[in-house]
Amino acid sequence: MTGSEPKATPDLARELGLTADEYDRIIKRLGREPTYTELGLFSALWSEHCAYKHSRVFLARLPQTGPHVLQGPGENAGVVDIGDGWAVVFKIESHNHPSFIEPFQGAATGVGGILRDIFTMGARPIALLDSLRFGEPDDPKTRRLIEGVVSGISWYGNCFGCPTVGGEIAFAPEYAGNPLVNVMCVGLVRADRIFRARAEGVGNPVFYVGNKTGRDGIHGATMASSTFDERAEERRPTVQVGDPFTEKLLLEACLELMQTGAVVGIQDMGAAGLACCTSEMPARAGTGMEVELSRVPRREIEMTPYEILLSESQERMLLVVARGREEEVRRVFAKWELDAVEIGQVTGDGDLTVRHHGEIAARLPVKALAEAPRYEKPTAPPPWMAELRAFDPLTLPEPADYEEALLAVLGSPTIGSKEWAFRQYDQQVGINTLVLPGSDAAVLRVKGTRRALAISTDGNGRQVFLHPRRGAAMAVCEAARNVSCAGGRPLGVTDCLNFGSPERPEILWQFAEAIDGLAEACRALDLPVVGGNVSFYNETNGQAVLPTPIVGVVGVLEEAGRAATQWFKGAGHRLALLGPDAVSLGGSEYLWTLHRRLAGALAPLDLGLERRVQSAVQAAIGTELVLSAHDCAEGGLAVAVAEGCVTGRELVGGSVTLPEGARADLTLFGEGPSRVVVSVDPARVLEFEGLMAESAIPWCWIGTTGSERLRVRCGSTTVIDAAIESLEQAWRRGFERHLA
Amino acid sequence: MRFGVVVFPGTWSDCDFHYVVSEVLRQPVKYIWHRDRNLDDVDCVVLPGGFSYGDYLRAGAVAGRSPVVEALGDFVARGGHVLGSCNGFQILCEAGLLPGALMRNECLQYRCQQTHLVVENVETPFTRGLRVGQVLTMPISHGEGKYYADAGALAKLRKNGQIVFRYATAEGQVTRTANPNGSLESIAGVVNEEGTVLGLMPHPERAAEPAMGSTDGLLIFQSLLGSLVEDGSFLKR
Amino acid sequence: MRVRVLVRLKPGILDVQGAAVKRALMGLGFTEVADLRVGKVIEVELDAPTAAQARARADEMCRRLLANPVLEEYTIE
Amino acid sequence: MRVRVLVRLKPGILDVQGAAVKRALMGLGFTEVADLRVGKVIEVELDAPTAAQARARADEMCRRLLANPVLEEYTIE
Ligand SMILES: Nc1ncnc2c1ncn2[C@@H]1O[C@H](COP(=O)(O)OP(=O)(O)O)[C@@H](O)[C@H]1O
Ligand SMILES: [Mg+2]
Repeated sequence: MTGSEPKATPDLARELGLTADEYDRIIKRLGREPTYTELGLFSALWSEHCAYKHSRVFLARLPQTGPHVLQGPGENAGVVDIGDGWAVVFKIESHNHPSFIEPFQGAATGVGGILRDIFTMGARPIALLDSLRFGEPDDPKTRRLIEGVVSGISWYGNCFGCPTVGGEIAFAPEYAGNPLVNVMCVGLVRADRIFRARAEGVGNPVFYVGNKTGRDGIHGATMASSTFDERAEERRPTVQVGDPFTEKLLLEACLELMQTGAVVGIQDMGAAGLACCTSEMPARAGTGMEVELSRVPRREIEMTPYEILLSESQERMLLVVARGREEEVRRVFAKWELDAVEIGQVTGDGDLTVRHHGEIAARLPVKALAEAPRYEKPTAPPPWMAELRAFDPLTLPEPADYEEALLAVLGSPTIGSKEWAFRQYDQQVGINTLVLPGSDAAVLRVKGTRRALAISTDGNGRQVFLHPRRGAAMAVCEAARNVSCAGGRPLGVTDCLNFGSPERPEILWQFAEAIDGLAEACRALDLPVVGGNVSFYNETNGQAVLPTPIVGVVGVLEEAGRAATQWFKGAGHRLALLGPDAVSLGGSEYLWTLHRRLAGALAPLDLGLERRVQSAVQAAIGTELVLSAHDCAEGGLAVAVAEGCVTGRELVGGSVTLPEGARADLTLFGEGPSRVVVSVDPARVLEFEGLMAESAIPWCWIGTTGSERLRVRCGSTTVIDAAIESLEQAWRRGFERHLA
Repeated sequence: MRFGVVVFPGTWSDCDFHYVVSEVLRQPVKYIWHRDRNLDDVDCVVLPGGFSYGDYLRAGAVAGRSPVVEALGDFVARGGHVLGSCNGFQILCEAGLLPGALMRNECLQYRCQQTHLVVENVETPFTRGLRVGQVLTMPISHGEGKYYADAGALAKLRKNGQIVFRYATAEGQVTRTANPNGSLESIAGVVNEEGTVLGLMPHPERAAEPAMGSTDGLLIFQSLLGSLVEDGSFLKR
Repeated sequence: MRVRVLVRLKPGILDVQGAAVKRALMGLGFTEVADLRVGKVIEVELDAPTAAQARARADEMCRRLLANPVLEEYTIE
Repeated sequence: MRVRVLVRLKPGILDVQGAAVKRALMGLGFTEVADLRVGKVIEVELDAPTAAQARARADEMCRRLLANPVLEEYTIE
């Protein structure tokens, strides 16, 4: 069979996505021409997706270590110690392109992939969060995308049995041709029972477990090969289809087997499938591996070695098992009605040897596959940056009616309630979820301890577009601030970097700047980046997405019972605004909603102050001095206060007085970092003031909760006096009205 | 009272029920594998939520024909109690242990949300600690929870008092808008004629601790314990 | 031997999915649609000595698993 | 006029439902099942002057809504 395959040539290499230089490099490294199958291996493992060719040099700038870090980048997911013998495993992944081609299955298999990344580490997944970006929702095509993506996430997560507890959905025209589907997963593991993707121990057997292999998702380049005949149609590579039920069985079987001590190393077959596992696992361990492809369980006939190696069929894993424990593997997987087949063993020769019916289809040093080229391509700031930032939003007319303006911003699809989406997600399975979707961060208890986890994902493409470095730093701050607003102490970060083509200098500049921003903020907040994902080439016809780093932060609360939520808890509570005054309408939701403009400068970011504000909020929540805490993000202070009124189970009004001076739209809707609105029991005002004084942060009282209306004054002028029901309606319908 | 929580391939509320029974109610509990037919050492079998066998074909269809469910017939005949929640309810209907069937939600979407249930019959072991008209708060989480039975079967259910819970407003009003899935007559839970097998779509195990937002789910267990344990621990009516 | 099983909701039962598809088609301008129902088709490849026996087995499959008699009816082709 | 549309997964696409149902049938003793695939049947009642025109419209419905071209293929009967 191998004999009939096409010969490797520079042309074929190019069709498979390798450059002429890369092809030369392969020949030099091997000292010979690669076989067709070998070329396929290189093309997959040296792809941007697997090898991070264009990003690796930049990613190295991120802080990746810290006292709690048990595993940083380099494995399937990062691991952070949370005390009491427990560790939390988390990572975020994108599935943007597949979701655009087939929204339901694309999003579903995105969930499946990130779940596997978590449970290969030995952790039980306890939470999913999804960060989604779409074009404007009044376009019917976008609506279908949203419906498909949300129902795909719902189907996979619900059927598998992991709650979806948070995430975000935002809209901008730049995402119309390239929606973003990023999913984060968090799992729990005993700190001393972490598994890694390493093929240790020469002679240990290698097991293939899980679903059978089909032609799903194989690089389209196979089509170009001359082995294709009249049955080409039948062999066409196909879209990946998810099977959450099999994934659930795979989870239970893997965790059960891990308990026995038989597992030496394990990796999920994600991108580039078997090729990736059989080369990365030995590469990490400094070993080699030999496999016999005819033993791989298949669901289609006449698959070539190339196809078997590169198939991206879902719900599969590769296990390295201690020699002599094979029966245990077979027994556990048989119990869960899954295939588990010994397909090879770990070798000491440093080679990946692939046989098909005994015949060698590929034999390559695993190091060669792992040593993809790294590029540092040129970067250049886009020429339009300066002009865009120079725009002053205050040159636009002031709104005639501020109440209308508030209703419009509160009812914009980006700010409006996302209940339409998350009521389709199981939020509670596992009975850990203390704070459900709808507050700044989700909170999950850790059973058997007093602790809880607070988790949030955030990212604001507009801000990064206008100022990649500061915008990216703000994304870290915002995600961490959300965790702080739930009472959590942020412990670690995972990030998903969604950008256009890195081969364009201005995109790579955005990327490099964003990395520097992430790095600065993470250093200032002592937050190691323990894993993440880069998604380049999010562009269609030269239109790139807004540069969108999504930041996921996990934090810990010492007392689960003290978790805070964002909504007001009743009448008569004092309202305080913590943080700096400086805000800007540049890149704001207000500017977009009312004027359809994306321009202007961002507010300044003081990372030291950010840190102090977050510590103050954590301390206030930890000592139960505040009854609610909500960070000021999109929509500014006015929206933060209005959300305090309308997002809880009971509506609570409020009366707020803000300083005069700036134009009211800037005061109300200006956006800036490091700002939090809290409500305080009047009986504890003195204690609260004491804590604020100690914290050395700017803050002020801004009003009280109560009544059926939200009244906002700037100085002595009443600018908003709205019935809270009308605010609630606007917020509740803001997103949903575009769908059904 | 000894509980057994059944585990099918694809079940996911098993651990939650196990936790509530052992950690909150402090009762003995074990897992029962779906291939087991031996139910001798338990008094109450719980069929938990999840997607048994992926719920492919129809929710609960394949599990409804599994060995453990086949053994439930005898178990019930011997006086055993069965509680099926969510997927467990679907399985009981598919197996014919309860009348009716569960169809796709009328909105054609999955729904995970808090619901209120009004209690209709307090003569069953699962509800004897409750009052008629009492409102319980418990979440649902399902895509196929619309209860259906034909007119004859519904009439019989009504006549026998087999309708135990209906979806209602927080005040106990049975209204169209309080019905989250389009169930006929807002039916959320039914029992067999003897009252020893209860199926309901909501999740009592998710409403069993103050931290989870409601403890009303415990009332079902406490009723059950009161009805079988002679220590008078169950709630006074 | 190949058998085709069609499973449909019984006539009296509201087909919500069918109604939704019909509405969507009307929205796309297919106003001539008078009625629409959605069911399942299950195609089974099975070993059986005769077509009649294959049918008989398929019928048994339907009764035991493939159709829920409370909701559905089936035909074998 | 009545048209029957059958929508099935394209060959090569994993039929998770079919695989699960097949396994379940085997478990119930129907070991003769060699292959099983699950699809949708959509029965449309529509106004059309001729059978050919009804088919043509149904074909358009399939292309615009009833079948997902990335995953599914359809036949009209
Ligand atoms: N933006 C990022 N920030 C930090 N680590 C990253 C980032 N992108 C990728 N990584 C790390 O690089 C490693 C390579 O990712 P890998 O697991 O091969 O890819 P995949 O995302 O397909 O699973 C992983 O450990 C991942 O966490
Ligand atoms: Mg991975």
